[in-house]
Amino acid sequence: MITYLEAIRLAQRRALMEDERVYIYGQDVGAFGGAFKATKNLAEEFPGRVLDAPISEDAMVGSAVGAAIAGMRPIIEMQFADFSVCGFNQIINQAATLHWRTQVPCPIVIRLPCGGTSGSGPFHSQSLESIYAHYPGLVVMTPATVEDAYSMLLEAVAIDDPVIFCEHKLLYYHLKAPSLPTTALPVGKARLAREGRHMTIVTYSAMLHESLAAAEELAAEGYEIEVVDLRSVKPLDTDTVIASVARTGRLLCVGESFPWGGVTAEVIARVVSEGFNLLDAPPQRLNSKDTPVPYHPNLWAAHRPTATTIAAAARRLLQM
Amino acid sequence: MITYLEAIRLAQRRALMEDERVYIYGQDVGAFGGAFKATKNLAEEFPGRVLDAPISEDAMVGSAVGAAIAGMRPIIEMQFADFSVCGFNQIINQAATLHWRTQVPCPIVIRLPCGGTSGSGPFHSQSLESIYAHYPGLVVMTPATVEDAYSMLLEAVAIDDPVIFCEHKLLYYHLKAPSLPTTALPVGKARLAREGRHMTIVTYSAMLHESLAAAEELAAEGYEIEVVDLRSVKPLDTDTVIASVARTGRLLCVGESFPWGGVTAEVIARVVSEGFNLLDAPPQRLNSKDTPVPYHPNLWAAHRPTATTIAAAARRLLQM
Amino acid sequence: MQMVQSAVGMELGTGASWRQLYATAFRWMLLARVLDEKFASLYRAGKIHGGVFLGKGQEALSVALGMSLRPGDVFAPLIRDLAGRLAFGEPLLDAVRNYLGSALGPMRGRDGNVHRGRPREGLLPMISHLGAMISVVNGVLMARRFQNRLDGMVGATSIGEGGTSTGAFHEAMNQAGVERLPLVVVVANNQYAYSTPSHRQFACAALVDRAAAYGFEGHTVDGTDLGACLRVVGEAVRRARLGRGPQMVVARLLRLCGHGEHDDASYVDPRLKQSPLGRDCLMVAEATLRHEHGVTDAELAAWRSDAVQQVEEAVAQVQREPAPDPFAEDWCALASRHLRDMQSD
Amino acid sequence: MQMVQSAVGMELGTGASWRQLYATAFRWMLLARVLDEKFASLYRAGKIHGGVFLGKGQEALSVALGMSLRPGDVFAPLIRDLAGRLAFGEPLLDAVRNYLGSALGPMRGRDGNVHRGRPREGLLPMISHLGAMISVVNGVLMARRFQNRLDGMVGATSIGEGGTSTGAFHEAMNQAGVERLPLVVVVANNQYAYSTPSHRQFACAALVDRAAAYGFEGHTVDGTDLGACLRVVGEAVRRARLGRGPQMVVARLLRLCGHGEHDDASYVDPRLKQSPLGRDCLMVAEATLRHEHGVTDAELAAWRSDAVQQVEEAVAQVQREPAPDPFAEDWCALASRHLRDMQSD
Ligand SMILES: Cc1ncc(C[n+]2csc(CCOP(=O)(O)OP(=O)(O)O)c2C)c(N)n1
Ligand SMILES: Cc1ncc(C[n+]2csc(CCOP(=O)(O)OP(=O)(O)O)c2C)c(N)n1
Ligand SMILES: [Mg+2]
Ligand SMILES: [Mg+2]
Repeated sequence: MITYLEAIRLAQRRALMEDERVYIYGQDVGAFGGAFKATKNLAEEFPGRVLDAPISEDAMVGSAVGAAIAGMRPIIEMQFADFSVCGFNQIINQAATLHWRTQVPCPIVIRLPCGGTSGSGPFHSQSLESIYAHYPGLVVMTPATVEDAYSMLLEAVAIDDPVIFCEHKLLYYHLKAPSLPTTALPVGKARLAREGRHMTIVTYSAMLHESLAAAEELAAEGYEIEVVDLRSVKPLDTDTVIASVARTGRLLCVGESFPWGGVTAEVIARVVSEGFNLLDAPPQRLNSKDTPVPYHPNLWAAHRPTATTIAAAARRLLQM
Repeated sequence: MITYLEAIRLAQRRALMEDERVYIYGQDVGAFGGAFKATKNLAEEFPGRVLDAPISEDAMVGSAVGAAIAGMRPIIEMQFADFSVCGFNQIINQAATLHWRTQVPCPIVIRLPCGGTSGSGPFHSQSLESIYAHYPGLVVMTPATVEDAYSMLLEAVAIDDPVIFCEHKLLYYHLKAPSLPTTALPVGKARLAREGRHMTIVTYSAMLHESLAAAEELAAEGYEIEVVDLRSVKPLDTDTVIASVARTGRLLCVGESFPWGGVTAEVIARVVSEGFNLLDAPPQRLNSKDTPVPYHPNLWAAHRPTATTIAAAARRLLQM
Repeated sequence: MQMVQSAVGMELGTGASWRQLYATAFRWMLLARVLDEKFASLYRAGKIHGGVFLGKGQEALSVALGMSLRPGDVFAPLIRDLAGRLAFGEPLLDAVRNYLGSALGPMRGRDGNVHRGRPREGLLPMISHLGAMISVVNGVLMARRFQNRLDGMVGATSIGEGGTSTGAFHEAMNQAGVERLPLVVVVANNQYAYSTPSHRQFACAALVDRAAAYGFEGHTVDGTDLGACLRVVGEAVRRARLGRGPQMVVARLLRLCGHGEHDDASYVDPRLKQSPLGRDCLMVAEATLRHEHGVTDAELAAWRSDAVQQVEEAVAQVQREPAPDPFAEDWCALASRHLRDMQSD
Repeated sequence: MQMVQSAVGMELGTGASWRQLYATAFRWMLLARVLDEKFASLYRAGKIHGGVFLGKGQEALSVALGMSLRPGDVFAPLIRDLAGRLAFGEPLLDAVRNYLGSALGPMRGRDGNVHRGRPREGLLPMISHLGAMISVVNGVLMARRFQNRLDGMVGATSIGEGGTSTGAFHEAMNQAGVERLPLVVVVANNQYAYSTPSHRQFACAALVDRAAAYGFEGHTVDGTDLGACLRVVGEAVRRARLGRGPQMVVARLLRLCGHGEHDDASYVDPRLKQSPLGRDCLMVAEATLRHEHGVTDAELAAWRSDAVQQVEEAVAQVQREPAPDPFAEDWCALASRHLRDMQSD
């Protein structure tokens, strides 16, 4: 069985193998193999192409942009997504604007170990997809499955734009698949993760699994819930979402990032402006709470949406 | 007549005068009076309390947090909003989390000269309210009038939380009022800037004036457009917005920041989830385009919403 | 917070004897070591969520800083500063509560492990982003200057050699230089930042060269030698207090544990472990106490059992304390409750 | 881009005469000055939107860097580098088009004034955030190392003394030291960052002290003296090229204009203006040419009228060029057109 983490490692390995323009740069990614072991053995297998960086997120990203200009395809590992904000300026102002300003593409991948895990606290738990997706010039991927972690990372390396690759730490070890995928949906296409006819849940990343569990729970109550996995939040596949809402008439959006703005607001705003008449009830959403991510497991479990709270929100919506 | 900029200067002057805990820190704010002259003469009038900072946005904000802990009420001027991202980590992780983590309040004001002006280009034109509002623990104010610039800045200094104070550069010199306000709506309350019954436009900051101009244009065509000025985007006064939509049945949200996520998505998501049945037509929105802000006046004028494009969007919505 | 009478209160050569100072420092180190070991075993037993980060091998340096500070000073410790925190006056219970997530802890379960402090009492709680605390200390000092209360006061903070690569470090050091603040920055060059060796971290001949670049006075010290740490750090703090401007101390030492308790630190060069850098400062100090200060086995055993008892009592107490209750939370990050932003979540 | 034969192609003492080198440098300086003055007058006439940022007083330093570089090198100039850009080979038309927002300019009207470059040809377009370009240069050099094309190549960039206070500056300098890149960083200490005097910007005795803190070789130079700039900057570039690691040059000079043309710079201390720092490098160089190299009035007049003619022609041409057409824009920031994100706007 291949884990989500191993899929990420293997995608990087394949990218290094097949494309000599690829290199990996990040804190402790070399001999050590990275804080989460996503680059384990790669430094040994690809000498000189997997480099330890100083604790300098700004310079890490800046240098990746320079290397991309000079024809490379860097993969930058942030030790935790939360630390990427120390390189924020280089990401949003340098990398994201380069192609639009100069016509020179900026093919870099920034890997962010994202999302909450029990006991990680306010600074090792953040979900930043909503922040990066706001900026023109960035592609923001949020794989929820082992297969997507693999194929989307390969596509992230292949495309000519800066990609923010949001890996969910909670999925690293526990999510498993029997083998690597041989085919994949292209980036930009959402996926029907479960079919149904009473309601659509739109979600992504770790929240896909909470949503599927909620759908399972509701199935026992006779409700067929359709679940859409966005896969990437920018671009956001509005068509697939609207097609699903056309079938079900009800929409619940679930995300793990903070509640103001972000993916769930964007999805709802698009659906209502383009598919208003398809809706039989007010679209609803569920995000984490409007505080930093708490440390204690009890608080953490209440801070983010879970199968239980998603199912509860879905039940309310089904009654509307 | 008092300009928007002068109102900001006078509010700071009054804060310095009335509260010895207040000081101002930012690049060139001292003897020079700031890049936009928002602190003109204040260094002279309040010796030692208006300090030039090195080009170190991270340290500027970090030190403000420390000073707030020690009982001061710092006002930090960013030379342009765009440079605040160099202090991003301190704003969102240090300032915004302090009170929630420790129960010690963090009363700092960060003044951001925001928004597009002709010829300013991608790095001196950004509107960052949507980014900061995403983060728990921050208050984000977006005054659109001379009166609000004055009274909200005073309130920003008075409240016990970090405030991102988004001043629109386009309003600095051209927006004028006969006198300073003596009363004010509290922060957190939106304002009916114009009454109407055919449609609600929800907006804020410089876009208020474009929206009012559009409403004027449509009045000539017989439409009465209600315009809501949000004043602060976090907190966001959903009640006032929904009350207006209840009267008009139609909603158009207008903002100047980038189109993915942000204020317009948040407003629409709230209105549809809580006031779905009040709507007679799909809510619509208008933002800037999904590219960096262009330099050339022709491009810039097409990048952001204007009275013309707002009126066009409103006409489409009125037909729906 | 009951602040202990700190080392500088009994300044070197003035009043309290060197032996007494050294012994006091040693006892804080010992308490820190015992508590750290307790955290490690609680972690292995699955009783602590998230990570555990120890100060093993860095106690001498840390305690020297903590003991040089006084009530009224401000201190922003980092991950390996248990000894310094205790010496500065942080209640042992704070540490235990924060690791176990007690609702009664200083962060009430909202933040954990080394992310704790009491800002009102001069102990600043670190955020994780390295380098970010230094400018916060600057800000406290700037505030005291505005308030005419800066005289005789010091701000202190620790950082690892890896943390010196951050932009935040640079901006804050430069700011302290420009403002000529009484700031003391102690850099623990423990040869690694997580797994990254120093030659991948910086390229200057010696980190202390950076002091001059910021207008700081620079000092170096052998971090395995408690006596040297007390003298050098004490002197740096004294100079800052006297108005000689910001001070930077760089200590040479080795982290004698993993980055966190999940890490076996197998990447550490064995030659470093066997070198003088690899000495355990606690054992070195113990030997000094025995041989130079005539401390007996019985005294040492008593100190140790006192430390063990304090730790066991605290842990036993905290384990009975309530966990934070999510239903009692009002989930509002603002101090201004009336500005909370209502929205469906 | 037609790259000019640069100074280092005719390395000091090898081949081309010093006189020839000096005269060539002077002519680029003169061209830059004439063009800058043209921009200032276009600005006053309301023909340029946004700001105009001149290099007046900094031409000697800038040209020395531009002339020390070769095709194949990479250069990230900053706001006051018109002379260096021209010497490096940036077409004069690029500058004019970018200021006037011509659709045919290197940034097609999307970005303006000093924010221009040709990344594929080694000229990196600055973003506004100070300090941010240095690590980008590092990245180009790292790429060339991966590609085995680093030998004999140099990366160069400029910054003001104010820009050295940014975290980005520090991280990138440190990175260049760790990677031992052939990077040359030229710091123009022109005494002010906008209105802020150096004593509010940094506290080290001399900025060049920072070189050692990053593992750079450090150099200082009188930025008003073209000969000194050519020698010192040329030597730094030569060392980087030879593999001696990163180099930092700090020049003393004064900005002889406002921060931008909107600024009358009334905050500049008159004593500084009257001091040797306040000399106009162009006039100093002209005097040297006259007195040491026997250049005649007629030659000087011919050079000037050549410069004026080039500038007038370029401006006349660009003023007839089309402005960017918003309706022809597809408003997509991505290179991967198929990934554009459709949404109502
Ligand atoms: C800005 C930032 N980037 C990355 C990290 C992740 N991180 C935590 S500790 C650490 C290593 C720190 O090394 P050093 O500063 O030498 O301290 P030591 O652990 O050796 O005491 C890293 C990379 C962080 N905390 N902050
Ligand atoms: C990170 C950042 N903060 C603020 C600014 C605004 N700003 C533009 S130029 C300038 C002064 C620069 O001074 P210096 O680096 O000395 O260069 P000089 O103008 O003197 O050539 C400032 C503060 C900026 N560009 N970037
Ligand atoms: Mg270390
Ligand atoms: Mg300067």
